[in-house]
Amino acid sequence: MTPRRLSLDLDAFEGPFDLLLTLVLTEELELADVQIFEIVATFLSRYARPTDDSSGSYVLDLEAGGEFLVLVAALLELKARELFPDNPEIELAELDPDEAAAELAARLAEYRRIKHGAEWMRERLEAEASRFFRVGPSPLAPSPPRRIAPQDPALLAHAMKELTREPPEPSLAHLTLTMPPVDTFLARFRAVLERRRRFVFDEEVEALSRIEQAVALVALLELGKSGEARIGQSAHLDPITVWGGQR
Amino acid sequence: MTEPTQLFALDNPLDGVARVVEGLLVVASKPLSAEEIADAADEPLERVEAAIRLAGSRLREGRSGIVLEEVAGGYALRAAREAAEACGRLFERPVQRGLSAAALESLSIVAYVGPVSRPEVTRLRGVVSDSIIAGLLERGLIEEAGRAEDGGAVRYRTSPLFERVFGLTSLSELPRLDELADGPEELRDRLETVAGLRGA
Amino acid sequence: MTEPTQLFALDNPLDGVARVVEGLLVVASKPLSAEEIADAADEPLERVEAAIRLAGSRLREGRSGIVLEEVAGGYALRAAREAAEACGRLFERPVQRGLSAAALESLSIVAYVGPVSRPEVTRLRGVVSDSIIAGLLERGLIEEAGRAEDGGAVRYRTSPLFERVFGLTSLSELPRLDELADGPEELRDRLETVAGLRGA
Repeated sequence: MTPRRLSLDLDAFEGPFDLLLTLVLTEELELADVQIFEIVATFLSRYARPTDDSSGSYVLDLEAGGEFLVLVAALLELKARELFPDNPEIELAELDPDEAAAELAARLAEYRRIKHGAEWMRERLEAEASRFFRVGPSPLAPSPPRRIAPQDPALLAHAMKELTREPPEPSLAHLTLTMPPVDTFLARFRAVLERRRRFVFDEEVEALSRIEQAVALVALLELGKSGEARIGQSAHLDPITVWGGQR
Repeated sequence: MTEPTQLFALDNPLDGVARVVEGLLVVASKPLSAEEIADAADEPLERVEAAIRLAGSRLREGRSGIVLEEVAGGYALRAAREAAEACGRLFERPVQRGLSAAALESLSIVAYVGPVSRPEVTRLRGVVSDSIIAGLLERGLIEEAGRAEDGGAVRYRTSPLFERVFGLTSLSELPRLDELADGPEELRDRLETVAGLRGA
Repeated sequence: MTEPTQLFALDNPLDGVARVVEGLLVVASKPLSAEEIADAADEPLERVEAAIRLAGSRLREGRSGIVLEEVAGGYALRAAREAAEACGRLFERPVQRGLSAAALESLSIVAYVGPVSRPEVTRLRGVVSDSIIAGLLERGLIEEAGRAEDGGAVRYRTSPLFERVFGLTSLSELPRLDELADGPEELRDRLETVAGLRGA
């Protein structure tokens, strides 16, 4: 069986190894939540078997091991990038193999010690399971009243005045409409009239918001007033046509 | 050092149960009834009651600094009276300089509009005030004043300590709020209206 | 019932102080140091230390259901181990119960490497550990220890409750990690041995 089909039972994932790879690559599974150590342990339990000579050594299926190593190395690199996204100290690619091995050994040693510390703690908790003590106050502990410095009664009146003060009307400031300046449309229509002799106002402002259309109309009327443009409409509510005029 | 109680322990078959009683009581953060102790110790009630008496004869004033006491709800351990002064020093708390804004608001409601219940303070402030009321009670600034006529929630009024802290001989000496309302009823109405406006 | 300890109490001038020690410990909600006891009892430290020893000789396994222990940098009372079964039936152990392997690993990091920040725990474990740290905080096993010098992430250390739960007088009682596992050199040797074997 290929290691791709290796069946995994991890905290964060249950299923074949290749599905885990797919989920990681499609970002449906956080690689940070995956203990790669567990994957390795599962692999070894499946593909390493004791030698027959009772030497305590193990034989690894080299073919499966090779494929597995490539996949796990890729996962490890991805994970390293995720865990240290902007740490300038970690330039894994720049490490030479010797340094990388030293770094890896140091990390593993640190982690192994912590695992041993955790194991010691687990054993200690079991040994201490028969030690019961009170967490929280004693039922008959004295509770002397907390002493309070003299206070000014005016504070109470002030608190009451604040409580009875009607809240301000809700502010509508954040709802104020933002209007583009008329100048923007003046410049825009002048530029159009320099290129074309005539344009249809409605087509020109079709894509704008109602507010922008209104400001554009003010600009157009401005142009008409100054004689820079002539404005015409064949019928009420028909499209407005604009011709260039004399300056 | 001679250990005469050791002999005594060997003599009395109840001693093991008495030690279990002591162990349970030193871990408990509330009084334990004889039944609770019997269930936990998995012993018959009469035996446990005898063991409680035995433990009580050891854990008593003059003989031990830990005293087994029967209180409402069962049995609990306390410090012997000769340790009272030391316990007082252990639990002594520094003088509190000021009161929080939330405490002042709630106190002003109890003082001007009280007696009021927790739900009423919550409604009049427009903020859940249960823990504030509990804090004021614990500090002794307010006290229970019975239930509302309709048998509803417990109501609270200010305490004599409140008057001492605020330098008043009675509530009638509170600063007047004539410009706000004409009497507690009107003040209550006004608070309710404003709380409603805030909530809206 | 005869009461031989009564005679003994009259004989020993320290007995009164020992009873005050017992009284203080039974109401305290955390371990008390000899200095704290001396302050509260208003007695010289040496006398209090002797009284603690005297109280400890009375409150010990096999003799009393209440045991005086030295823990978390001070002295505290707990139930005798013979009461453990009964205590287990009556009391929850919310602090210790269901500490996962991941939680113990993170706790081990905080205990050995602390003060340490969440990102550092994540780096050492190779797994995002934020929710685990939050869980340990909630159980009270770790506590905040200020921010890193550069004003960065909040760092954590183990709490006095941690020492109490694990029955340690102080963190220095944790076994040295280099006694528990290989150092980087040995590990590297092993890696190289493996590499050499594969090459052969």
